[in-house]
Amino acid sequence: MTLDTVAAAQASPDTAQPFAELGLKADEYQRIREILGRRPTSSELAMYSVMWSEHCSYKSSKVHLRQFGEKAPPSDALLVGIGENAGVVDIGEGWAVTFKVESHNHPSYVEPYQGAATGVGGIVRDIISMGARPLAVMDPLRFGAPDHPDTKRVLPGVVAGIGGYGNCLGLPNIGGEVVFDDCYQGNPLVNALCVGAMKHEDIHLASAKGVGNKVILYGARTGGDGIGGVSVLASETFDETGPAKRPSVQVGDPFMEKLLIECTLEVLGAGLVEGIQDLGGAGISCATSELASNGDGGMHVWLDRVPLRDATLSPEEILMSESQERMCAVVTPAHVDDFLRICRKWDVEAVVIGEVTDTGSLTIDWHGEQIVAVPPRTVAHEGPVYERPSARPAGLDDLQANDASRLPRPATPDDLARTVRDVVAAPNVADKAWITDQYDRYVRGNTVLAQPEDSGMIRVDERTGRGVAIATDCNSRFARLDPYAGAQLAFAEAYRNVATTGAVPLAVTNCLNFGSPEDPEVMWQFAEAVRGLADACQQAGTPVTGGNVSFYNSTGDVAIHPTPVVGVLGVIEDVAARTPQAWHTDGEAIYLLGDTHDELSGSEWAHVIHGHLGGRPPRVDLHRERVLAEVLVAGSRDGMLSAAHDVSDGGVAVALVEMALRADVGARLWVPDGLDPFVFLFSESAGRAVVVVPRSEEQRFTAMCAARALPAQRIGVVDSGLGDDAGRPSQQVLVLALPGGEQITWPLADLREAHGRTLPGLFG
Amino acid sequence: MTKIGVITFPGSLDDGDVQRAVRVAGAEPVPLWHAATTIGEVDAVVVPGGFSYGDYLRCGAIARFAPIMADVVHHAGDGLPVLGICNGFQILCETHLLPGVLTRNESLHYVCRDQALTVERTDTAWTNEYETGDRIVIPVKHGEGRYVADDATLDWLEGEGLVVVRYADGNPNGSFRDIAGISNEAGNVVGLMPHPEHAVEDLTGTPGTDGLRFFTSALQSLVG
Amino acid sequence: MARVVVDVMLKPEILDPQGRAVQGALTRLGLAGVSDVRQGKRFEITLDGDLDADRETVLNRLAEELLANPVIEDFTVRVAEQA
Amino acid sequence: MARVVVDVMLKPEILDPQGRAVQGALTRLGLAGVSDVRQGKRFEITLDGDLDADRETVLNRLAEELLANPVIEDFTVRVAEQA
Ligand SMILES: Nc1ncnc2c1ncn2[C@@H]1O[C@H](COP(=O)(O)OP(=O)(O)O)[C@@H](O)[C@H]1O
Ligand SMILES: [Mg+2]
Repeated sequence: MTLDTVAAAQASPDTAQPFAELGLKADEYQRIREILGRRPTSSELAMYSVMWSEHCSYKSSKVHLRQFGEKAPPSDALLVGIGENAGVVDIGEGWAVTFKVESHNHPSYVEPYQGAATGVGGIVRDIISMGARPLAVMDPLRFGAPDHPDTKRVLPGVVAGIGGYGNCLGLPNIGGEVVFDDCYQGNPLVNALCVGAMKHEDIHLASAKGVGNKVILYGARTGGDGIGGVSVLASETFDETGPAKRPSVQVGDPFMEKLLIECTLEVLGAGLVEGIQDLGGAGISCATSELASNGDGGMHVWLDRVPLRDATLSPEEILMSESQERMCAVVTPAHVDDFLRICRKWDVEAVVIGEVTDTGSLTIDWHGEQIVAVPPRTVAHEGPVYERPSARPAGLDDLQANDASRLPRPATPDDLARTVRDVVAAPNVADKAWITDQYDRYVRGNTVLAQPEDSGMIRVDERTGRGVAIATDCNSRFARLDPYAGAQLAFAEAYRNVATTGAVPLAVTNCLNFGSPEDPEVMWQFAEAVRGLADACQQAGTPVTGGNVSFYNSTGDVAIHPTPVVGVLGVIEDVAARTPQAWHTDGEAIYLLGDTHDELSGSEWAHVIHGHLGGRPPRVDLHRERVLAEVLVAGSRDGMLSAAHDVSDGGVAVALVEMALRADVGARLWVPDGLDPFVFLFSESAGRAVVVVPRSEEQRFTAMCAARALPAQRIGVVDSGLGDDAGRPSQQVLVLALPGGEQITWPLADLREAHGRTLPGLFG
Repeated sequence: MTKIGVITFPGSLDDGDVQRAVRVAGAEPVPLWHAATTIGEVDAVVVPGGFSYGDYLRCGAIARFAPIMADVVHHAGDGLPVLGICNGFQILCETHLLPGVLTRNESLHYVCRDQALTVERTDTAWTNEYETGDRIVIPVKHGEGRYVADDATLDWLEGEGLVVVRYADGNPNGSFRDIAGISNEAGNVVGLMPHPEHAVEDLTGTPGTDGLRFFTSALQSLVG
Repeated sequence: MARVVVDVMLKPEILDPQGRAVQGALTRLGLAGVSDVRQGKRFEITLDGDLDADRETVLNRLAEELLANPVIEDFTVRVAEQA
Repeated sequence: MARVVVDVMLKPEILDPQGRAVQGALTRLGLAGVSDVRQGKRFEITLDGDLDADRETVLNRLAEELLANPVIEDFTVRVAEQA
């Protein structure tokens, strides 16, 4: 097979090249020719095509994402901002944490187990490459209809893959989301988040500095994974008998990744590394061009030194392979031997594949012949940028006009009682233990809170108890009704969840899952969501530190609901002060914090009971969210709260049931004055939480709320002895007194059955 | 101070947690590397949980041949207290220090949950601080924890009183006779699927500290 | 009674971490010259009565859809005994 | 070059939950009369050079000690090709 070298490219300017098959537009191809002053070699074409793809270049989203930087609130906490593999946040006492969420949606639809598994693997390597030890993972997931046969294929596979990889890697899974909606039927969303910690002085960046320094590729061998499209370079154009189309699915090896973590932390700890980069999308193309572009600007690579799993791979394929569990490090010549020795200790294959130069050029040789000579910035950072047309969706006015006020509401106490059971049993609200019990939440011994708590909480410093809490959220029905408000509500919910457990919200990551950016209506949704999130972060004082964009999520021509998943990270000085979800102690008072309005459009109730989506989502008040968070954090720190739970999907009804079920303790409840019982139970007004206050703290706590003008309504008392009053001896019950003097009694056993049996009933 | 060795294989995960539990119990943890040929100067050894060598062939099948295991087997014969937890239990079965084998959970799913156990044998090096019949709650987290042995072996285990802990309130994996952990006849070698090291602090892991006495028992047996 | 064996192996170009682990162990334990190991699944299926053409069609379809994942695996179906 | 196939199956008396699950699925998906399914492992081992008597001994030992667990599994070793 003939090798397409730089010399050959110069000599044959008119050779036709399959740029369109590789996803490049004619003008993009033309620009590459202008940059190089000649046609690209097939290897260069491979690199540009993959690095200029939407996924790697952010060409449609860049102009919008800028707002995250421009509107970023001043924050001392931000040590490394947007643009690196992951942002880094100061959490005090010399500790820094890094966290990020990424999507692996399409691979997980094709091969659920491996797609989800490699999604976890990829995000974990992002965290390692900052110099951090990974501490925990989370998995925000979205699937189609729960009873659809394809969901029965996809969901168990995705869950097994996330568990299979994360469990074997030894990272606790401390939270996530599981949402069902028809809009995800042909395009489930598998997002994965990882958080890691390090001391400030251990932060590492992806840059290749120091002329003469060596570039070491280490980890798994390179195979033909994830390069489906590139094979055209080898087969159609340059050699008809070339390799068959390679599979686009990658298989993960969590054991190798575990070795890679330990090995990487050991070489970093020994001070052997100048720059480091993980290999993810676009593999060696991405790692070498980014390292060079961020560093002294030049690099030379001997591509034939890359250890291969499959000797028939062409250089184009090697450049683009997305084989998992590989890393790249820049090491001074004096440290190479020590670096390789540590790799050997961990049974990790490592090879010097290149060298930092000052040529300003990334040059790559294949058996002595030059196949790439490009300015690395043009590959990594100066890709095309599009200002795509956007248009408010045509049907949006009608959708917003069709609000939930016209839906019939439960009228009698019996109807209300049944509706609570039905909502609690709805797949989106139901107990997720069938899924989360497949995840190790204890490994590493620092898990303070994990699912189903409002946020996952990890102790970072064993000596002082300093820790972090993380929550991810997004109600995409709200985002569909109003993407600006929907993104803000997603942020507000995650922010509130973190504060609910007692941590101070500090920083934000996001994974923006949308339809096709070439559809103006999707682009409008995207722009609105980004603007909403950036504004919210500015007002709440929490900067965005990083994230990920996933476009082209649709079933046929129908885009998914806009799904801007937001992750908020908070810090807690001593995890011993954390506020759990369960109430335990008889006589403690139950308060509802915040204002409850008649806000049922887009609610879980409208979705479950009426299959309805329309109207406007609940109002957002970020000032109120801040005050609420302050109260929740102060209440936790000063021992005024024994339990807390944020109010979101399914409203107060769901919050109360979950709190009661957690430790199987009942309560006596009443509807606050002036509120309609149905609205009290099912409204999804934002800015609210249910808290439990010990008797001795009630005065102090209510005074604190009053001083901050935060409404606090006493709505009940924890009571484990109600069963007898209700004629159900020895049973735990929730009893709700209605304004008319009637009351509703729910045995917790019934609620548990309703809440618990849904997922096992569906999946197994 | 009593020294308890904790082996790290490639793919061990709970080694750090066992070291913490050993410290909380008041002993000194000594990290041991799988490639070492001797365990050195330690008073007891824990083979921790995880996925040694990825557990790719069969749980524990490859770790069994690690150089250090020969020395562990040798000293176990001389009465060295050896505790295998989860993957460690699987490894001890593969080395034949303990009979039987751990197979895929009956549900075919990995399971992580807080699990009630009954302590049945309390004259071992690792359970002498419990009372017979104690009910404790510590977590299980495994995909292959279903204890399997032939009837003769099971009868023998029961007859000799070698079942150390049994699942209570539901069997998480389909283990024969609800067996969660067993010992050798001498009581110095114990293996169990649940993780006592994840129940030694109130704040983290399973609520409570029901697992701590596995580690304090070892101290007791070494002093006593 | 028919006995059918379905062998399912990862495609040659797909990473097989299990096979690699076994290869490493075999070599360490003294088997020289092991150049590759692939680990797959073997299903032994016992059927009542003969495997007629209809059932064979169903079986082949299910081998492809259920027992193997054609995205990453190859499979073979083989009638071991027919009685 | 020699290719050796080692098949490892659970002993007949050991319950095979995976096999049972597959049996249920095959039946649900329309294969009539499935009376039993067992799921085991298949190893394809490629060796450089011929499989001489010495290496065959080692291989048989490792099949028994490493690839199978004789407490619950049976195995067969079979040379597929020798070239
Ligand atoms: N939605 C977003 N919000 C903020 N930052 C983003 C977003 N999407 C991507 N980024 C940032 O852009 C950079 C490049 O992203 P990405 O290509 O996903 O990183 P990587 O190369 O590590 O996979 C990262 O720093 C990432 O945090
Ligand atoms: Mg990265």
